[in-house]
Amino acid sequence: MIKTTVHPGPTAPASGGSILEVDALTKEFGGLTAVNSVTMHVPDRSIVSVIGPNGAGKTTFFNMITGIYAPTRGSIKLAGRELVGLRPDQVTEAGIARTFQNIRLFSSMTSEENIMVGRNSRLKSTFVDAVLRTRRFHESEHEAREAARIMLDFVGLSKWRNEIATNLPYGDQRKLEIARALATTPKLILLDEPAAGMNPRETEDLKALIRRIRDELGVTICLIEHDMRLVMTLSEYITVLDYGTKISEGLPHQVRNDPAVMEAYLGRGAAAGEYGKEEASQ
Amino acid sequence: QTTIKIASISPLSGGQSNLGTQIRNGVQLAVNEYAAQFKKAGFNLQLVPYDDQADPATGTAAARKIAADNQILAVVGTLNSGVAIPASAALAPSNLVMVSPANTANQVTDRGLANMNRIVARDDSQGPAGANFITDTLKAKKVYVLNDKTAYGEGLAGEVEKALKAKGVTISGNEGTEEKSDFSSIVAKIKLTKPDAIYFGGIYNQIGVFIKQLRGAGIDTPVVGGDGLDSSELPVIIGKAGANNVYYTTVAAPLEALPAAKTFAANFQKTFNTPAQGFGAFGYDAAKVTLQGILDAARANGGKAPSRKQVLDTIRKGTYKGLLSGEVSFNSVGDRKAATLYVIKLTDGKAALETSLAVKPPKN
Amino acid sequence: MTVANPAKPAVRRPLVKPDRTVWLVLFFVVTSILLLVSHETDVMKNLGALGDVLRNKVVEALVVSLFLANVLFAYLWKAANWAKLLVGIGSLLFVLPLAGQADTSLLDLSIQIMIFAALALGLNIVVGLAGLLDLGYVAFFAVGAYTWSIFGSPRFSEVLKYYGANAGSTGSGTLVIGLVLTAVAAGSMLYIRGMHGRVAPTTLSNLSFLLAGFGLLSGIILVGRSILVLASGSAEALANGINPGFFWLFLALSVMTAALVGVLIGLPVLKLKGDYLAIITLGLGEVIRVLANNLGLYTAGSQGITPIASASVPWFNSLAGALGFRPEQYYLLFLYVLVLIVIAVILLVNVRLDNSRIGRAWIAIRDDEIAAQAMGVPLMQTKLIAFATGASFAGVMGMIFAAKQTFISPESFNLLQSITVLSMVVLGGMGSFSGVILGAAVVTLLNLRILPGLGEASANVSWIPQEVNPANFNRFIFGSILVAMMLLRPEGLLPNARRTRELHHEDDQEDESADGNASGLKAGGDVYSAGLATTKEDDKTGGDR
Amino acid sequence: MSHLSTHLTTAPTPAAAPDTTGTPMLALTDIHSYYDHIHALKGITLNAYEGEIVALIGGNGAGKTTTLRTVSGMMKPRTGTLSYLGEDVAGKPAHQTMQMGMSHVPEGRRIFAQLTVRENLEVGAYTITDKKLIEERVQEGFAYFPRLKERENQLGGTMSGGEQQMLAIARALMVNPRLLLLDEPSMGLSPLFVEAIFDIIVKLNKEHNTTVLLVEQNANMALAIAHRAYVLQTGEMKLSGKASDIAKDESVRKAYLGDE
Amino acid sequence: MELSVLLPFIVNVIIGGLVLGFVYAIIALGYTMVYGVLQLINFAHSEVFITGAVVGFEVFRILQNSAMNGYLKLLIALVAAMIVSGLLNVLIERLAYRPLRGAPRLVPLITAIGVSLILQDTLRFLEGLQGRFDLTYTLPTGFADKFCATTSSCAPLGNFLRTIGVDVQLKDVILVIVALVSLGLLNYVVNRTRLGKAIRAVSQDRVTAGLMGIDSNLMISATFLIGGALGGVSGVLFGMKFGTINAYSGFDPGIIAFTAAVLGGIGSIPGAVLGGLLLGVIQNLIGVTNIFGNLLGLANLGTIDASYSKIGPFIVLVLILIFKPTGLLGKSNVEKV
Ligand SMILES: Nc1ncnc2c1ncn2[C@@H]1O[C@H](COP(=O)(O)OP(=O)(O)OP(=O)(O)O)[C@@H](O)[C@H]1O
Ligand SMILES: Nc1ncnc2c1ncn2[C@@H]1O[C@H](COP(=O)(O)OP(=O)(O)OP(=O)(O)O)[C@@H](O)[C@H]1O
Ligand SMILES: CC(C)C[C@H](N)C(=O)O
Ligand SMILES: [Mg+2]
Ligand SMILES: [Mg+2]
Repeated sequence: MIKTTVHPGPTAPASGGSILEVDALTKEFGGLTAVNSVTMHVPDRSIVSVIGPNGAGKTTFFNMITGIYAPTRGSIKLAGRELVGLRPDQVTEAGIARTFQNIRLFSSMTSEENIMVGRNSRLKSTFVDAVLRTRRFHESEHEAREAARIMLDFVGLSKWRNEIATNLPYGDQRKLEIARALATTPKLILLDEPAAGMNPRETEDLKALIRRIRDELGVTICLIEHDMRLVMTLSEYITVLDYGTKISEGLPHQVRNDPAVMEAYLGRGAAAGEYGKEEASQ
Repeated sequence: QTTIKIASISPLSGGQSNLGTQIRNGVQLAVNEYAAQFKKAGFNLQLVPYDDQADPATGTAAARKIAADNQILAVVGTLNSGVAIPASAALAPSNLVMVSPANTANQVTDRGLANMNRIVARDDSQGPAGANFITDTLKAKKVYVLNDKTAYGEGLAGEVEKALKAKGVTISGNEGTEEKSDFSSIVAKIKLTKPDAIYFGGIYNQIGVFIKQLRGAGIDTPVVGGDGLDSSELPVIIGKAGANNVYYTTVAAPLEALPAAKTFAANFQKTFNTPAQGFGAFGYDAAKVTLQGILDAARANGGKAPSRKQVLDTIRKGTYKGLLSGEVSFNSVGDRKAATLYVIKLTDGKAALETSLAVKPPKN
Repeated sequence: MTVANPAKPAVRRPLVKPDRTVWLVLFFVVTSILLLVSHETDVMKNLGALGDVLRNKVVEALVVSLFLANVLFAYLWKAANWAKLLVGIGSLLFVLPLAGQADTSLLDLSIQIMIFAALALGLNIVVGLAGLLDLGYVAFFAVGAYTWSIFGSPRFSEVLKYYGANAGSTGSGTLVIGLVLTAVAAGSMLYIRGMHGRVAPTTLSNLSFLLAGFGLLSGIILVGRSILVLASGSAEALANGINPGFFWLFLALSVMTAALVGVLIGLPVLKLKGDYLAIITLGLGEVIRVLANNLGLYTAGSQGITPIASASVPWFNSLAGALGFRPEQYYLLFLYVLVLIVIAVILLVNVRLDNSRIGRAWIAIRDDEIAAQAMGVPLMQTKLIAFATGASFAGVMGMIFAAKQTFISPESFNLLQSITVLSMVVLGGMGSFSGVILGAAVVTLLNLRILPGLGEASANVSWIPQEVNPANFNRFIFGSILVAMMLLRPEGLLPNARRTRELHHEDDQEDESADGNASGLKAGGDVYSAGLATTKEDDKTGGDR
Repeated sequence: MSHLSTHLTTAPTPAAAPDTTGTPMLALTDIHSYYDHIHALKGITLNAYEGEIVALIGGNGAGKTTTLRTVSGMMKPRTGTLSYLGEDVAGKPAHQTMQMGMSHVPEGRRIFAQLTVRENLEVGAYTITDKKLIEERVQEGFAYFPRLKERENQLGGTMSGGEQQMLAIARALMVNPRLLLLDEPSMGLSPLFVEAIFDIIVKLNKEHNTTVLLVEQNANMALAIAHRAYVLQTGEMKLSGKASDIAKDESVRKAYLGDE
Repeated sequence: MELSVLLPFIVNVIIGGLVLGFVYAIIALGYTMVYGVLQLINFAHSEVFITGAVVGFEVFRILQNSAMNGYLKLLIALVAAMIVSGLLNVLIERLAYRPLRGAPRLVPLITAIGVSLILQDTLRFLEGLQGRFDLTYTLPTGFADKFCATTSSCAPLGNFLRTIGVDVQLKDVILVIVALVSLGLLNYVVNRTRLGKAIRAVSQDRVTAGLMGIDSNLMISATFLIGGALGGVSGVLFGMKFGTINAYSGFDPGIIAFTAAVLGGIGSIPGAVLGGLLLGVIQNLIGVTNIFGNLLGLANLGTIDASYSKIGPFIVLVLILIFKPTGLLGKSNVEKV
């Protein structure tokens, strides 16, 4: 029998320590310093957010963590292991998965196949197994398909299983990207503006999904968002970037009331203290 | 009326199609001339031309197809030795005779195939002939040897190099080039090394351009080549001004020298609306050899269509007179027994006989 | 209220295929008879007018094509399995060899088709699945061909003679040094690679890896050279090449050499994107050809290598003899059977890889490299596997090609060949196995049968002037057919289902911007232009530094 | 009201409702549009009068983007009539309708990645030939979004998501359009800039009498500045009316505004 | 060998390479233009440019005996070739590529190869009707002479060139001038004009360009017209420089020219020029490596001669692309993630 464990599940112990430790991370593009010596620690099994005005360097920050850009300086440690210098696929193998600000699904594949690719790095079968159709191959295929089924169920996209991914409605494509990322069995998942293009109602659903990822799968979450209602009600900790520099961090209410953040990012409405009403009730 | 066919294999499309078409047309002309004779003998004579695109694989496939058509009794071809070698091997099992109008590489007949014959000289005669001319007539002490990196050109240039070395001539090395347009670096090297003569194993459309650029750079060094230069196009390409001091060896005497050739050239022009060149004449001669051979074999066969084997044997044994290039008979491996190599000289674009010498293949 | 339910799967009329068992068998029988009859000269003589028609070369070419279509129909049509099996096996193992007995060129043609089919299948992995445009694919074909030809021909003894005469100080001592060097270098490389799996590479470690690489290379050269020198004594004994029994070993060797060359070529260039890759592979293809043309000692340069041996299988020969084949046909028949087996294996490998983790990785890379990488697909490794797999198919077929031709020279491996194989892939339908095989069959039939047939049939038709004789217009006709087929069926003859889905978004809607249609509009948030784009060179991915 | 985003409270006030009695500037009647076989618009009827801000709201995949694409000529409706400025423009290619004074900020921004920020703006002004006027407009765009000025010579493709969104909007404003089609202009923008965008829309509408067809997921905000609104669902028009009325509609609030 | 001999030698080799390079450069631009808008390697461009060469040949042939000024003849030849090649290119796009706008990129690539084959045989057929195959240019008098050989006004320059042993023919100088003028014009059109900006916009995103009011089909046609016209110019220059062409002689230089375009960075005009010049020079230098090999006593170098010059460009390409994956002057392909 094949046992498909896609995720350790909520029974895994919460270690309390930081799973991700980013130290003095810097990225320069020519003369432009997009990310300037940012330090950030993400506690295990937490939900944290990175916010900041447009062009503050948030996406660039994610790109460095996932190995897509090479940092100019700085260090990134996942559970103590240095990630700088690793290729994106090695980073994924190490346990970080992500979604993209501009959705990047495999356009000629179905939803199921998209997720199976996400599972790829965890499969054991090799080239030779595939050619000879060994038992290991069949086990791997089964595992990948099982993972796809579980993940589709988890994000509620089962009905789209055999649809070409890019034909899905926008919001569902975002969820599919999340499912694909989860299929890599990450310790940490990075979500870049997951709620963009969703209306308030759909954003509510998303919020619930993100909580379930943490609670049921035990995955740590780090997200970028401009939807303050989502950020303030969901995050346990927030880091604020502006012009590449960390200008503030802390608990949602601390950040919300930080005048620097208000000035640079939140604008007029912030003072009214409307954000995060829900958070209080959580 | 039984139908008898002969086939031609030559490049009819692609960069060498000009020469290939010449061969096909030459053969066609011979077929036209012989049609009446065949008719009298009770045969309906036809030509089936094949295009080998100067590619060995295509040529072999064509040969295998030809072998499958039982009405085809003989093949004229090919243009390129590189194609002739595998094509003749493919024809051999069906005893289908092949007479080559152009292939000079030694290997063509050295393999000893019963079906492979050629009416042109071998490169191991042509090479030394060229070399002798260079040392004896041109009195060159230092020669720059070039080739076109094809089986033919490199093979021929190799023979020349060997012969020259044996005579103690300084050789710059045997340099190959596939370039068809820009020879500036080679011209510069020639200018630098100042050879007394240049030998270029290759075909006129490449060598012509080379000579043009050489002369353009103000270098008048004599250029010598092989049968690949035997084309009325050569002086056209070089241009009047530079077409001096150019020599080549070939088995066909210049067309103007032979009365028969004059009518051939006129007929050719009339039929195909393009002037005949050396390889048209060779194709014509080779076709005549095969057609005469078929007729002889038929006669021996009591007027019935002969078998391929009979044709093959007849041709190898026969003697054919009155061809544009003189008399043809073959030795045991299919080389032309006695060929005359003519050295032709271009002066102001006009080809004239410089010397001639009789050559014999190594075997008899 | 619910969110609108978008993107219902395209409503395609379900194709209820009618059962065509009867038709299939009928078609098989008729075309088989036609094929056999049209190649039986004696029968033809008694057929009168019909014989004349059948003898017409265009008709003949058509008969061959129709006969081969059997296999296609057995694959495509809905029919009873026994009928499919009967037609498939009957055509390929029975009727075709039988016709080949009367007309050897049919065997030649079939082998050539299958060689090209294998090449197309190999290139399909590289181009169709992994999306890497390779315009120098014929290089691997050449590598396979030369691997065998050098040894299976008199060339080998020439090489040995040369080394015998130019031994220099090479001897058994060199062999030892070479072996040690090879072992040490290989060991260090493995060690460094292992380290890199655990800790990030540094400049120093990369340099050491490179150094060890050089060491390995020199070690191998030393070993090779000393072996050649030591073996030079047997030059005379090997005047006709090594024992043909080695054919089987070389079948494996040609696969490996081609795959190795694939990796070696792939390593530096697979980082490049799109058409940069295309032109560089084109160039490397030419490099291999020019090297073959210049390394006269090993390849005989432009003179070409001949004769090239084929395996000798006595029992097969006696079997063929018993079946009425003539001795000169034995080796072609043998190669025919061999090539059938090889292509079956290749097809199997293809299908199995496609439906596997690696196949998915290829397609993922083709669709979106960055996303694929972010999902844990190692880019280089996956591409290299595609390159090496494709190359190995070409390698083994190169060897069979050499054995079939008994003569090879660099001319057979020019750019045009690469382009021809590519056109087979695209014509048949990129990514579709049956498609590319069909593409190979169609293009080969066109080039070797139909176009020449046209030339032959029209050669003696008096009203066609010489200047416009189709025999002179092979390129023109072939080009026109290419263009016409592409315009009529841009998705290929037997498109891959995945591709069709993609293409039909666009295909049904003509052009976008000008006519106001939506073809350029991709669903999803694809912001950037569809250009060649991908990563920035100054921002290489982490591991590339 | 407490659950409403703060945006609503800070939204700029729209101009007084324009005259909606004459012939509309833009009129869609029973429009059907398809992607391949997907029936995306199933008989849409919609009007926009000169000087109006019309909001189009609906869930994911409702057909909002498709509606805009159909209007601008990026895609051809299969049936139905589409008139703009009294002319039948159904099936007219985009480049022609754009020359009639339309401008479209497309979904997904579609910046010219290999052109610089300035070049992107200049291409946006393709239909203008007066060099001075182009320069004026470029400066106007810079004034709206100072970040663009800072990055004048950066390649469009390297800008951050939000920066690209600004560029897309500025680019569409280069021609000072009579009809502006906006597809989720606030997507990816930080809260500060969301406000800025809505300010700009209102300003254009007030000062230049620009007609705006606005698609927004940020429905609260959109409804606050619009004169009228349409609600789309699965390719069909579910509701239409004054924006303020729609904003109060119970079903709309539930489906799109996240009210429980 | 002393320096006094070697120096002019090497200078000549380099000058030869540069002139060759200019020809490559203009051919390359024809590829680059089309590649830019359609991401298509237009394999038919080699025939488009040879068509220009054929037109040039015909013009010179017809005007052979006229007393017309040589430069005027050249101008007529250039203009005629530009018109014919330009229109031919537009026609090809209209008939063979436009219907395939939505198809995967390899489909028009194969079509382009088909078109290329069609054109080869067609050109050969058309010239064959008049009994011609290899077409040899008859240049106006003086063009093939040494530069500044006769004109007294520039005799000092000519003398100087001669004393240092440098061969330059008048036609080479003309070629470089024509090439530079074409390049300058093209650069102006593409980078400075409204048309150029529109073409660049279309090349990146046709749909969005439409939203800016740009008629993308018109722009694509314009691009093919310009690319074809450049092809025409390069054809005439090619014929003039090398003297003889035939219907098939476009293929090889076409490939090298495209390589040059890639080397310089596809889509970049200065890149194509740089690439062309570099490849021209490298091709020539590789052709003479053996001389230096022999001089330095390096036997291995001595075997590298003209037979390798064809692959020299590719090896350089590999080396450069390994270090600069987007070509020498290619804009890095921006894709923000
Ligand atoms: N390749 C690049 N070259 C030059 N500048 C770049 C590049 N990539 C990003 N930038 C710049 O770096 C800054 C940070 O960009 P980033 O995408 O990280 O912003 P962001 O915080 O994600 O913004 P947004 O919220 O708008 O998505 C921006 O100003 C952007 O223009
Ligand atoms: N390029 C496309 N190809 C195929 N189908 C498409 C395409 N674009 C949209 N669709 C489909 O058309 C329908 C309408 O989509 P549209 O993009 O107009 O919705 P929308 O209201 O803009 O949604 P969203 O809020 O997600 O942007 C959906 O079912 C969608 O899946
Ligand atoms: C000169 C040629 C056209 C043919 C040459 N003699 C050969 O054998 O290939
Ligand atoms: Mg971002
Ligand atoms: Mg939308």
